[in-house]
Amino acid sequence: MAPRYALGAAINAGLRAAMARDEKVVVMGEDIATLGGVFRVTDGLAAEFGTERVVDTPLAESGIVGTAIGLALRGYRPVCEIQFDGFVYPAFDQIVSQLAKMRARSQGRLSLPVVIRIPVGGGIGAVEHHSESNEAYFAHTAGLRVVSCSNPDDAFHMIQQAIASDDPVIFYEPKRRYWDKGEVSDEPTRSLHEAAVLREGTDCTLVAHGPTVATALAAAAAATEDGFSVGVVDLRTISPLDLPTLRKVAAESHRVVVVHEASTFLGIGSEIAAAITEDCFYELEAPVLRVGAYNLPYPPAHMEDRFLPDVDRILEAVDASLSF
Amino acid sequence: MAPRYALGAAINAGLRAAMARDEKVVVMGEDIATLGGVFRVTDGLAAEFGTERVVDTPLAESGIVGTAIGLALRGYRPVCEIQFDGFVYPAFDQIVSQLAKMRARSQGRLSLPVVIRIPVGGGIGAVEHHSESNEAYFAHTAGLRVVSCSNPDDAFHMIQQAIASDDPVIFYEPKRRYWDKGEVSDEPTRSLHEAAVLREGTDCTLVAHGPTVATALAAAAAATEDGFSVGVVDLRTISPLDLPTLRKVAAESHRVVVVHEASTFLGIGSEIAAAITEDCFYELEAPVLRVGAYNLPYPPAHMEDRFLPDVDRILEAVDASLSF
Amino acid sequence: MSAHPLTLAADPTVSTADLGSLLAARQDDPASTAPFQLVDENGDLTAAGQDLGVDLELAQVLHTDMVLARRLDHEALALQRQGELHLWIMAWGQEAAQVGSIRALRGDDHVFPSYREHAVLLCRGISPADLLRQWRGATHSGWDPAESHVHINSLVLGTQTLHATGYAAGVRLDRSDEVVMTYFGDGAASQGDVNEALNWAAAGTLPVVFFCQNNQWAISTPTATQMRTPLHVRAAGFGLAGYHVDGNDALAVHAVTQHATARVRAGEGPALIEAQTYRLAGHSSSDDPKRYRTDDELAGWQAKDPITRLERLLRNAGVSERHFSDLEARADTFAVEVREQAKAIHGEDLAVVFEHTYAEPHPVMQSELAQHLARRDGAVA
Amino acid sequence: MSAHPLTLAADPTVSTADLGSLLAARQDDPASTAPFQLVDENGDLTAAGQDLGVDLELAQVLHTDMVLARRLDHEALALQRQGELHLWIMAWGQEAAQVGSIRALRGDDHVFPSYREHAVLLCRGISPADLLRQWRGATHSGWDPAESHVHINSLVLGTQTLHATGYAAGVRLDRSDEVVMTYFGDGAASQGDVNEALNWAAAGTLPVVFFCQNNQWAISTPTATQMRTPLHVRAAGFGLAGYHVDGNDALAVHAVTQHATARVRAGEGPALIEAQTYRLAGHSSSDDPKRYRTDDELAGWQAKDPITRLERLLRNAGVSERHFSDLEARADTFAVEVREQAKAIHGEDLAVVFEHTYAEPHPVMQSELAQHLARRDGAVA
Ligand SMILES: Cc1ncc(C[n+]2csc(CCOP(=O)(O)OP(=O)(O)O)c2C)c(N)n1
Ligand SMILES: Cc1ncc(C[n+]2csc(CCOP(=O)(O)OP(=O)(O)O)c2C)c(N)n1
Ligand SMILES: [Mg+2]
Ligand SMILES: [Mg+2]
Repeated sequence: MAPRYALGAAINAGLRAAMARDEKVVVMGEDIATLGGVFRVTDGLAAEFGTERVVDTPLAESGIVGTAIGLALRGYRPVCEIQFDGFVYPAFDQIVSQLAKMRARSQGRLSLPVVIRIPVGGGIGAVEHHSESNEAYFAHTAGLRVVSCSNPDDAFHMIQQAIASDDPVIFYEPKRRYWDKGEVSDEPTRSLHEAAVLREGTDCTLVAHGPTVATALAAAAAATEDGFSVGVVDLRTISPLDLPTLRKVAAESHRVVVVHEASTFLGIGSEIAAAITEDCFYELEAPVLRVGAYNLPYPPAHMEDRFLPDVDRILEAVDASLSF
Repeated sequence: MAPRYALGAAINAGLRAAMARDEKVVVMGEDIATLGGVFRVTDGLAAEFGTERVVDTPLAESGIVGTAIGLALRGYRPVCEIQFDGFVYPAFDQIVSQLAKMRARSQGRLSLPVVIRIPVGGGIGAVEHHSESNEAYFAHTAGLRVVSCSNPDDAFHMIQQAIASDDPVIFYEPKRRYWDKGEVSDEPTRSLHEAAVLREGTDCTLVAHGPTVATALAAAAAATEDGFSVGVVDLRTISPLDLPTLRKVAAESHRVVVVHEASTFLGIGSEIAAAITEDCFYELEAPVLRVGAYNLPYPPAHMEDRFLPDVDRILEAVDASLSF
Repeated sequence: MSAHPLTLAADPTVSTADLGSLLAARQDDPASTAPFQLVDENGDLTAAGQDLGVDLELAQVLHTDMVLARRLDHEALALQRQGELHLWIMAWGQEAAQVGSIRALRGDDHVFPSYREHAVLLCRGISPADLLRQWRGATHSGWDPAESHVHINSLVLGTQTLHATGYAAGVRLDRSDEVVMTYFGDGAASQGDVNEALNWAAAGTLPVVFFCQNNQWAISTPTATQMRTPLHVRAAGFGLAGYHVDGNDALAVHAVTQHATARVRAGEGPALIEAQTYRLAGHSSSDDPKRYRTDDELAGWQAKDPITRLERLLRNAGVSERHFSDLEARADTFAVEVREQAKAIHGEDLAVVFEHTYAEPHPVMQSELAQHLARRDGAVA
Repeated sequence: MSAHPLTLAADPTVSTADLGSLLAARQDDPASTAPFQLVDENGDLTAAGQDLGVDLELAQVLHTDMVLARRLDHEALALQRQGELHLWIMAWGQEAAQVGSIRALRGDDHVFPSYREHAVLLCRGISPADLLRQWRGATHSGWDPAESHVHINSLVLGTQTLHATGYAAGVRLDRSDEVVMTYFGDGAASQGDVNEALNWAAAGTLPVVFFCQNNQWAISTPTATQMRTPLHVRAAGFGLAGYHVDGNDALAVHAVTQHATARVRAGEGPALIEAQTYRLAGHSSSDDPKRYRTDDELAGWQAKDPITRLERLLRNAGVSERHFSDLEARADTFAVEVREQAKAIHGEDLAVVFEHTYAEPHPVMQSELAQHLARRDGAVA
C-alpha cells in the first residue's frame, strides 16, 4: 500500500526528494531552517541538507524574491517560502516586473526556475493577513505559472514538478488542509498543468482548487443524495488553465459552478466563466455561476464561516444553475 | 462655448480646482513640483499652491503611498502620482494591505481619502514598464475604487470627484490621449461610478475604458458603414462596475464585446463577461467576447501595434459575435 | 500621565540638558556601543544613574505600569490556552522598553504601534476589552485612535513606520509641535518600508521617533541574521539622531526617549532609538521557543528582568512592603477585569464588514449584503 | 582589459596596500567627507596623487574608454533626434565613474547595471548594435549576459541590487572568488529594494560592490530631497565598507574600486562606493534640464569634466599630440560604426515574444500565437 502522509508532510517529502535529486535546489524564507517553518513544512531539511541550502533569510519578502532571482541567474533553483499569503505583496514588484518578465526581456536567454510557495486561504481562525487568497493577481500576470494543490499525493508530486520547471511557479498550499492525510503514490499520474476530474456528473460540474476541493466534493455528495449527478473538477493549475478538460465537462454536464475562496469579482471564476461560455456557448444550459468569498477584505475570524463559500452556498448555486 | 482642453491639461485644471476648494488637498510624487510631472499634468501647481502642498518626494513608491496614508490619517487628502503604470508595484503592499483595508480594519473609524493617479497604457513607443495596464489587480481588491477617464471633460470632473471621495481611488489616465482635446463643461453630467453610453447599437455593443474608447468608437463607425448598428459604452468606472448600464445594453443589443489594453486572461473583460452572462443569459445571442492585449509581457515598442487591440481586432470580434 | 500617589520624596534630577551632555560625551567614546543604563540588573544605580540621579516617583509609576502589563500578559495567555482568545502575542520582558518610552511622550503625541505593544496601550488608557478584541477574533482592531492617540496596529511588519512618517508630515504642515512615535521590531528593520521611512523622515526633517524593541529574535531568527551592525548605528547612516539604551531599564528608556523627543519636537529631525530587550516568552501563543533558543540564554535574560530590577531599586530606596502588596492586590483586581472583559467580547455579524469597507455606497457591497442577510436569516432554502 | 599600446613608460605605484592606509587614515579625519581624488580639475596630481603616484598607462586606457563612450552618447542622441532611436539616456559627464570602476574588475566579475552605464557596457565589449537595440524599440534588452558578464538592465529602479545580492550568494555557494558589482543612482537609493539589498549583503557578508553614481539629480529631483546625509555614510549604518570618491576622476575611481574589490574578494563583506559626478545632459532625450537646474550649476560641473581632466594629465605627462589626433580618428570611425549598426537594427515580429515568455509549452501562448500569425498573415478577414 502507498504510504499515507499529511499534506504538509507530503510537501516536505517532495522538497526532500527534489533537494536530494538536484544539488542546485535551495530552499529559503523566514524561519524555515531552524524552526522548519511556522507550519513545519521545511522541518528537518536544514539538518539533512545544511544551512547553506536551507536558508533562514532576513525578514524582507522583496529581498527573498529578489535574491532568489539572482540565485537563479547563477544557476540555482530557489524555492522561496512566503510565511503567509498576506505577506507576499512586498515582493509584488519583484514577482511581476522581474520574475515574470525576465525571460521575455532577455529574449529567452535567461531562465528563472524559481518556485514561490505560499500557504493560502482561510478557515483556520487566524488574525488579519493570514487567510487571503490572491491567486488572481498572479494568474493575470503573463510569465508566471500558478498551481494549487488539494491533497497529499498532488502536493508531493506537484512541488517536485514545479521545482523541475524552468519557468517561475507560484505554488499554493491550502493551509487548512495541511493536516489532511492521504496516500502518496510513487509516480505522478498527471503533468503539472492538467486538471483532475475527481467525479463525473451529468447535471452540473463543480470546479474548485486547493482548499475548496474538499468542500466541492462534500457538496457533490449532498447533491447526489438529492438525486442530482454533480461532478467535481480539481483545477490544480490556475495559470495556464486546463481548458480542454473544462470544455469537456461543460459540454457533458451543461452546467458549471466555480468555487474558490477568493472574492468573486475578478476571481479566477470570472476567467473560467468567460472562457467556457465563449467556447461552449451552445452547450451551456445556464450561465457559469461563481461561488467565492464576498467582495470584502478578509473579515475577523469570528465571521469567516459566513464569509467563505461552504456546502450550502455551493448547493444554492447548483440549484440556481439547475433552475435556468 | 465651453472651453477646450487637452486631457492632461483638463486633469491639471481639475487638480487646481480641487486644491483651491479644499486646503487639505496635497499633491505628491516624483518630479511633480518643479518639473510639473513628466507629462506636465501638475504643471504650475507648485507655483500656485507652494511646495508644502505640491511635494516632490524621494524616489520610493511604497513611501509615497505609505506616507499618503499617514497624511490622510492626519486629515489631509493626498493625491499621489505614480510616474508610470509599471512603477506602482513597489507600492502594492501599501495599496492592497493598508490603503484598501484600513477602513474595514478600523471598523469604519478611519477614512483614507487618497487618490493614486496612474498614467496608463501603451501606444506611445515607450521602453519597458511604461505601457502597462494593471487595473485588474486593483479592481480585484476590495476596499478600493478604480476609475478610468477617456476624454477631457471626464478627466476634469472625475479627478475632482475622486478627490472628494472618502474612499481610496485608483485614477487611471490614458497617457496616449493626454494631448487629445475636447470641451470641458462646468458641471459634471454623471457621478463618478456611472458608465456612459456614447452610442446606442442594436446589433452589438462595445464596452471600453480609457485609451480604448476612441478605438471602440472608430470600430463602431466602421461597422456602421458595413451596415451594422454597434453601440459603445465608456465604462468610466472599473470598480464598482456600473452593472445596470451594462445589463441594459446587453439586453438591448444581445451581443457585447469588451475591449481593453490589459491582457484578456483575468482582465476586467472576464468579470464583465461573467457578470453579464449571469444576469442576461437569455438575452444574449452570443458569448460576451473579449478583445485585449495578448497574454504576454508588454512587448518592445516595435511590436506594440500588433500587440494592442485595434479597430481590426475589434471588428473581427464583432464579426465573430454576429456569427453566433 | 495619570496622577500617582507619592510615597517618597522624589528628587528628579535628570534634566534633558544633563543627559544631553552625557550622551554627547558617549558618542566620542568607542565604548558607547554599550546601551545606556541608569539602573543595573541588581537595581543599583550605574555611574550615569548616580551622576544624573533618578526620579523615584517616576520609577514607581513605571513599575506599576509594568506590573499591570505583565499581569495582562499572563491572563491573556491563560485565556488563550482556555480557548477564549484565538491568539496571544506575549510582551513579557519588554515592559520597560514600552512603558519607559510611552511615558516620555505627551498625551497628544500620536503613536503608530506594531502588534506587541500592550504595555503602551495600557498606559494610553486603552481598556483590556479594546485591547483583546482583535485577539479574540472578533475584530481586526480594538480602539479608537482619535481617543487614545494610538493608531490601530498593522500585522504587516514595518508598514506603520511609513504611516507615522506621513502623519508627521501632516503634523508639520499643521505647524504643530506634536511628535509622532512608531514602534517596530529588530526583524521588521530588514523591510524596505522601514528603511524608506527612516530615509524619508530624515530627508524631510520630520518629527518622528522610531523606536525599535530589539528583543533579539524575530520568531526563530536571531538579530544577527537580520543585520550586521547594531541597529542604532544605522541612524547616522540615514541622518537620524541615534540612541542605544538598555530596554530593560525603564528609567533609562524614559530618559533617552525624553531626550530624543525634545530634540525631535524642537524641529531637529527624526530620531531612532534601539532598546535592547528580550522576549521572555514565545513569539506568540502558537510558538515553541525551545525549538530555537537555549535555556541558558533565557536564564541570562531572566536575570535582567525589568520589573525585578525596578522593584529592587524601589525597595532599596525604602518603598514599603505595603506599597508592593497594594500593587499586587491591584493587579489581582485588574486580572479579574481582564478575564471578565475578555469573555464579554462578542463578535458581530459579517454585516458590519459590509458597512465598514467603503465610506460611500457601493453596489457590489449592497447586493452581496442582501445575499448575506438572506442566507444568514435562512431566507434561502 | 584589452591590450593597449604603450606610449609612455608607466610607473604604476598605487598599490592596494598604500591606498588602504591612506583611506584608513582618512576615516579618522573629519574632513574625509570630501571625495577621494588623485587628479584635480586641472589635471594636476593632488597630494594623494603625488604620494601614491599614478599609472599613466592605465590613464590612457581610461581616457580612451571615455572618449569613445562620449562619442557613442553624442551619436546616439543625434540618432534619437533623427527618429532612429525611440529614447536615449545620456551618460555624459559620468564616464569616469563608469570606466574607472569597471576597469578595476576582473572579466568574470558579474555586473548588474542600471540603464545609464553605456561606458561600462563598451568596456565589456558589448557592441553598439547590442547596446542600442533596446533604445530603438526593437527589444527590451540587447546582449547576452553569459558572454559579457553584464546582466541586462532593469528600468525598475533599484531592483537589480537585490539580483546582484542573490547572485553573490550563489557565488559564495560555488566557493568562487568572483565579485559582483551593481550600479545604481542617487535617486534609486531611496527605494526599499536598495536598502534591503545593502542590509542583506552586509548581514550575509556577501561579495557585492554597490556602486552609486551620485549625479546630483534624479530627473528633476536633487539629491538633497532624497537623503539627509551623503550616501557613503549609509554604508557604515548597514555595516558595509564605505568609500567616497570623486566620480569625475577616473584614476581615483579605479583605485578606490580596486581597493574595495580586493576587500570584498577576500571575503570581508560588501562595500558601497559613492562617486560624486554629474549628468551633464538631460535625464533622457525627453527631458529638458533647464526646467530644474541653473546654467551656473552646469558650468561649474563642466569645468570638472572627467575627459578634459585626464587629457590634461596626459598632455602634462608628455603624451604626444599624435596620440590625441589618432584617438579622434578612432572615435570618428567608431561614430560611423555606431550609426551604421543602429540603423541596421531591425525589430522582429511579435511572434518572438510568444516564444520567449515561457520556457515550456503553454496553451494560452500557443493558441494566441496562432491568432497572431493568422492576423499578421492576413488569414483573418
Ligand atoms: C511583511 C511580513 N512578513 C512576515 C510576517 C510574519 N511575521 C510575523 S511576526 C514576525 C517576526 C517579527 O519579528 P520582529 O520584527 O523582531 O518583532 P517581534 O515579533 O520580535 O516583536 C514575522 C516574520 C509579517 N507579519 N509581515
Ligand atoms: C521604481 C521606479 N520608479 C520610478 C521610475 C521613473 N524614473 C526613471 S529614472 C528616474 C530617476 C532616477 O534617478 P537616479 O536613480 O538618480 O538615476 P539617474 O537617472 O540619475 O542615473 C525615475 C524617477 C523608475 N524607473 N522606477
Ligand atoms: Mg524581535
Ligand atoms: Mg541620479
